[in-house]
Amino acid sequence: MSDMSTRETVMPGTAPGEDLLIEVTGDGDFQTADMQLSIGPAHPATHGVFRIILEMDGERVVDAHPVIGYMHRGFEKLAEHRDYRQIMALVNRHDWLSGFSNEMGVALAVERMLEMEVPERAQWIRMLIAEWNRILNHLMFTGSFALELGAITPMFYAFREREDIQHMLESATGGRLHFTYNQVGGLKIDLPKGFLRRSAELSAITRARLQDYKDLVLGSDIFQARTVGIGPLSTDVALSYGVSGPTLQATGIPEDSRVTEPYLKYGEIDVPVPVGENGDSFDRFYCLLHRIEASLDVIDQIHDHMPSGPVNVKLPKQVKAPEGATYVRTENPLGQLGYWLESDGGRTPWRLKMRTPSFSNVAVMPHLLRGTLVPDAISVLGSVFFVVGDIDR
Amino acid sequence: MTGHDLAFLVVALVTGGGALLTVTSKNLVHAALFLAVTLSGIAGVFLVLAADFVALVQLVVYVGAVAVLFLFGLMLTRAPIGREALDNQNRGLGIAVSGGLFVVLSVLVIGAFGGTTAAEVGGPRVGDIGMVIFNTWVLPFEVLSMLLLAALIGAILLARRETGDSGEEQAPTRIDMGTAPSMEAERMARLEGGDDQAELTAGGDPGPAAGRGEGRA
Amino acid sequence: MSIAEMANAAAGLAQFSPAPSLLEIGDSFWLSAVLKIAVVLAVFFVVPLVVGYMEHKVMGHQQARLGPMEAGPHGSLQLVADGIKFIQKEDLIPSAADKWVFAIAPGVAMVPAILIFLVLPLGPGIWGVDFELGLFYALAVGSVTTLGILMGGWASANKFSLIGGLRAAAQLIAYELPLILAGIAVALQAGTLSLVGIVEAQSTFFIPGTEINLWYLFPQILGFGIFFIAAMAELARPPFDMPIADSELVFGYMTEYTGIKYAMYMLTEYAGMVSMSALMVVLYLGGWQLLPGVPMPGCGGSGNIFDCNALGVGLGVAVTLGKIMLLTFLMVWARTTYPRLREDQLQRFSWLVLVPLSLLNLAIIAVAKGVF
Amino acid sequence: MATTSPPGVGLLKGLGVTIKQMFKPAVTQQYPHVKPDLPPRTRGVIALMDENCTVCMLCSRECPDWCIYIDSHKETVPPAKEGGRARTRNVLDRFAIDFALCMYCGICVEVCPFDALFWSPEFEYSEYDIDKLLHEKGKLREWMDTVPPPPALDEGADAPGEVATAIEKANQELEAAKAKAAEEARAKEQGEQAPAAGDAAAAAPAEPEVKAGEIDQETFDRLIAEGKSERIARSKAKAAYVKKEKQRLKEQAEQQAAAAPAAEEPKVEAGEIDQETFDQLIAEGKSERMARAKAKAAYVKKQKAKLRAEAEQAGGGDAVEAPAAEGSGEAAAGEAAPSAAPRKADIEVEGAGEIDQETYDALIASGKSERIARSKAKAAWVRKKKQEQMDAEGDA
Repeated sequence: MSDMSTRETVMPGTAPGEDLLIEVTGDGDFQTADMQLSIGPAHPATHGVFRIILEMDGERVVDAHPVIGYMHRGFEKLAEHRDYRQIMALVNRHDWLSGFSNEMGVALAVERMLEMEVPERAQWIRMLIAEWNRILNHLMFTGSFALELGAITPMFYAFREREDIQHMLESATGGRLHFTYNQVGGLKIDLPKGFLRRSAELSAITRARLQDYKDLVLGSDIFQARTVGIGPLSTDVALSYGVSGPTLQATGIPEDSRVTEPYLKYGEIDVPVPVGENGDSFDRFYCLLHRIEASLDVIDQIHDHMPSGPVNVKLPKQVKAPEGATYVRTENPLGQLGYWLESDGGRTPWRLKMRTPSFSNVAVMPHLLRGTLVPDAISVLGSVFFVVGDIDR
Repeated sequence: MTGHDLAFLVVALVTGGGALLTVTSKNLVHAALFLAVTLSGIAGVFLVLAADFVALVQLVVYVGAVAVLFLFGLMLTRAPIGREALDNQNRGLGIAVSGGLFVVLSVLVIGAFGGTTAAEVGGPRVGDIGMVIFNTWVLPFEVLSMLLLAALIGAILLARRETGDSGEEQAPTRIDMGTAPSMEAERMARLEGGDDQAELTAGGDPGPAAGRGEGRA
Repeated sequence: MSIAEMANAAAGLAQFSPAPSLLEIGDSFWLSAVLKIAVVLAVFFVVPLVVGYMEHKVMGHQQARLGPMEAGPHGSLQLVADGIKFIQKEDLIPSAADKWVFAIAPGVAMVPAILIFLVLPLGPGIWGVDFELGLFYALAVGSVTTLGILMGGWASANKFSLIGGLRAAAQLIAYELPLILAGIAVALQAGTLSLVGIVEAQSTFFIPGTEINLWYLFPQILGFGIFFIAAMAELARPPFDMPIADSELVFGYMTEYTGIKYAMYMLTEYAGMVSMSALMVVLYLGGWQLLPGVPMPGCGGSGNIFDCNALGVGLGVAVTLGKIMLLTFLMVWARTTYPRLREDQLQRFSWLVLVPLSLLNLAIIAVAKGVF
Repeated sequence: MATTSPPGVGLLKGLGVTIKQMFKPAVTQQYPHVKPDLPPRTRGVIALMDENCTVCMLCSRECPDWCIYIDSHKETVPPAKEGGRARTRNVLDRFAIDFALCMYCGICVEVCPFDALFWSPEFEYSEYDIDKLLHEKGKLREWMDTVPPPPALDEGADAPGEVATAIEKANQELEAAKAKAAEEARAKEQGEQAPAAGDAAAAAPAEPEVKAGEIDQETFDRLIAEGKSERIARSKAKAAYVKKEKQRLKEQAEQQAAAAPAAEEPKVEAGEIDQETFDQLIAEGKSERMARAKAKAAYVKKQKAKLRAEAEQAGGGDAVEAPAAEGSGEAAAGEAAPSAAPRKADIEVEGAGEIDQETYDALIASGKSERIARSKAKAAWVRKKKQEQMDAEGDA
């Protein structure tokens, strides 16, 4: 077997001409060559076209190489050829689970450049819908993370809740995923009658049902066995990779743009920020689930503050951001979303750069995956929350 | 020729054919699978001879466990699996030894039981076996179980040591994929020293390492 | 436990006289053989479908949905429709696969699953064979299924399949031990390995000082728990479904299988649920007996559970099937509720918890048997 | 972080959750049997009220993925009064939305200034054939029946613009009516007759004049009787009114035409082909079908030009505007004639990296950022080069 001690394997790399050369040297008959396991681009655990190549020794992950770009759609370039109204319909599609928050970021950027006064009511409604959007997003990940660990039921419960919330949001915005409800200077149209009552009702219902997830998932001994201590992320590493959102909060720091750099009217209300301790899979999920509760708290406060009045300002026929640039950061469901908007005064942006939370969260993945087993790799993959469209844009 | 004889003939043919294919098959996994067929065939022979308890023991121990472990071992280790040619220079010696063994065993068995039919012998009842094991042969039985226990503990120990200090035993793995120098340095640091490794599993479950050992044992 | 006691207990196994099966037709060997095969196959193909339908519906309602509703009334023919679909599907064999092994693997997995049904007593007189070594036979034959799974996993030429196959094999080997140890405790108490004999023994196991009989569930509740968990692990049912963990291994050893071969694997899994549940019914739940201490209507006195008329036989079969449904319901319930464990956690659970507990259970039963 | 309950309790709680749910009603909607109850604002399908469409092309231009196709031609409407000017108006020939391309952003509905486009929550129009997702005018018009009335707004909302205006107007009218009633009452008091003041207010005479937005009462009543919603009935009645009005105008026009045949519109007989063009195209190797279509178009164009010239020579009133688009026959043939003159876009300019220093300096001086100035200056340079080249070619 001496001829087996050195072996070279060529595997297709991330780009043409960049094949990975894997050379394994070893002695002894039981030395096994590392195996490459390609999780994705079409794999049940990646919910999207995301690929991660695992180099494995048995079931242990030696190294991991995320391969992104399967869903690249050129959003940033497209945005340079769309006017601001069209951009609203465009940006709610890169992270399709946070459509409203995305549109809002662009609207805020343009408004900031125009130094436009947005009506109070519009700001509060934006917050209300953004929080519901956050809950929708987090419910989705609550279900999908449990599903990746093998529990099928939370997914269905999450969809039951999502269905109610989506129906409510549809009554106001007309959309279930791509709301396209924002416009520069406010919202397209005011809420329909009864929306706020339904919102208060759903807030109570969702809060009551959260206990089910705590009993079924968070408190389950098997769930804890699968997540506690898995893929721990330290605050330093998280910050150096630009990780944000629940993944960062799980490491123990209460960083949340709504609190640290309030936009809209977040400064006037109390936003609870749950934090974890070890930054492991369990803490990430813990933060996710408690962020739903925090959002419900915020929603209840918004109901108490909701003023009356107009929801938009009269716009010129063609909205043109004045020349200059601005950077707007918002706390998207998955973390910090930033839009760098540079305008030359025309009807389209000169440049719209997106800083998306999923990209940073995925970047830290190899660091977390080294040394784990395949099932733990799935636990990490499911708890570092990302949307593939948000990575690739 | 009775139905009994016919059944024996069929089972014997399957067994013999399986054995022949086991040694002639060029694919290791196929050979192991043919071995499983042979062992099942032997269970069939026992059944035909009305030794149902032994037949079932044959099935559970050899087919259910030994053959599976064979395959398990073949798939886990880097044995030449697949369509690689499998051949051996000691073919002649092998034929001679197995032929000799066959002759000796045949002579012994015919000498001991020649002339008696299966019906005359009758299958041993489970109760009888139990009586014999726990009365006459109780000492060898206990000694044997001690031996098995020792083997079990030894296997676990071996498996644990293999993964216990993997930092030293693991052969250096060099992966050239044109990554940035810093990444490369980080990787090398991780592979050479145990520090990063320790950090990765710090506070984590020490289980995976031990668990895998058990899985292999 | 002294050696003499063990010998006595073993001697108890020798007093065996097979009970007659109602499926015997006169003295004709071939006719009754055909009838038995027909009954066994009918049970093999129908009961797993009923269990599968139950799983669909229970899972549906536990997940706030309805489950299948279109094929047949309330979707009751869904699995039949699925079966027809599987037959129509193209039978794909991956080009790199070992075609021969790939093709026969599902059969190797399924045949033992059918063979187990031969010894399962479904009602008074309703069984294929009352085998002296029934329990041992069932466990021994069941272990061969591993081979079929391993073959399928290896022959698919797919990394996910191979890992799945290896996990399945490791899991089956690890859980064979607690399963057999728990079963042996029952055999020890009953004094026989015959499944019919064990049912009979439970009809004559009385609470000391009374005339009320008990099932072995009560003295061996620990053994029942061990057997139940080990059976779920052996069947790779969630939360022990690592061999087919879809989020990790796509579909484990079944990844490359399509059409009828895939259907055979699925049928094996459901038949396994039924046969394992039936074994538990026999070992711990008193077989076809209605309730502890309640004589069967349609049967002779409480002492004799074989002398039944048509009502008794029908009721007996219904009771057995009902108990099987109850146990499979528990398995489905666990499936909807729990995430899956990790392979090494499962192994540790087996070797560090279940095996010592089953040994403890065996010791308790042996001592109790010696004392009473 | 992990909860510190004794082992096994978490597992039992989980079992409790699922078993409790089992006895609660399921939330599944048996879709084809039970239709979902969608809110009125749902973006399901776009409906077209074609009577309202003025072919302003705003929707088509604003559509981010260009899935709206509009064809139209101009018609001259004879002067309403004798001696007035004849007007031209756009007539919608084709309005189609390709729902295979549509991304349901709603911009077209939002920008339509004449309330011709509406959202309907209807969603069941999937097809096996992607071509069938191209909904033409007729189909889009049918969706109008499914457009629900807009929902009432939240209590805290400002009233929408038109409602606010209407309320104001109503208040004014009410004031006027009150004043009038009071006056009449005073007058009638004097005449010793005292009918109720309210009656007088209510009995305001119906306006004899025809207004836009008027409805055809007959149609309205019929539709209401058929059980249609008031909104639909109203919209259809409006449409019916417009149609009737059109009919009336047309009849008027025909009468006038009969009275003065000289004023007839230049009309071209369809179906004939321009032989010259046809031969030429055939010689070029085009298919007969294509050639025929193009030749037809050429014929129509020629004839129109001729007629127009004649009309102009005759000096009869206003010149008829040339149709904006090429002949409809040519558009159907699917190929635009390549224009002979080089267009700016066609000119290739070498050395795209250079900048126009003059522009650059000017921009920097005006306080622009360097980045923007550079990019603008680049564009200016390219523009200049192109202009130069075009000039050069023109000279040649």
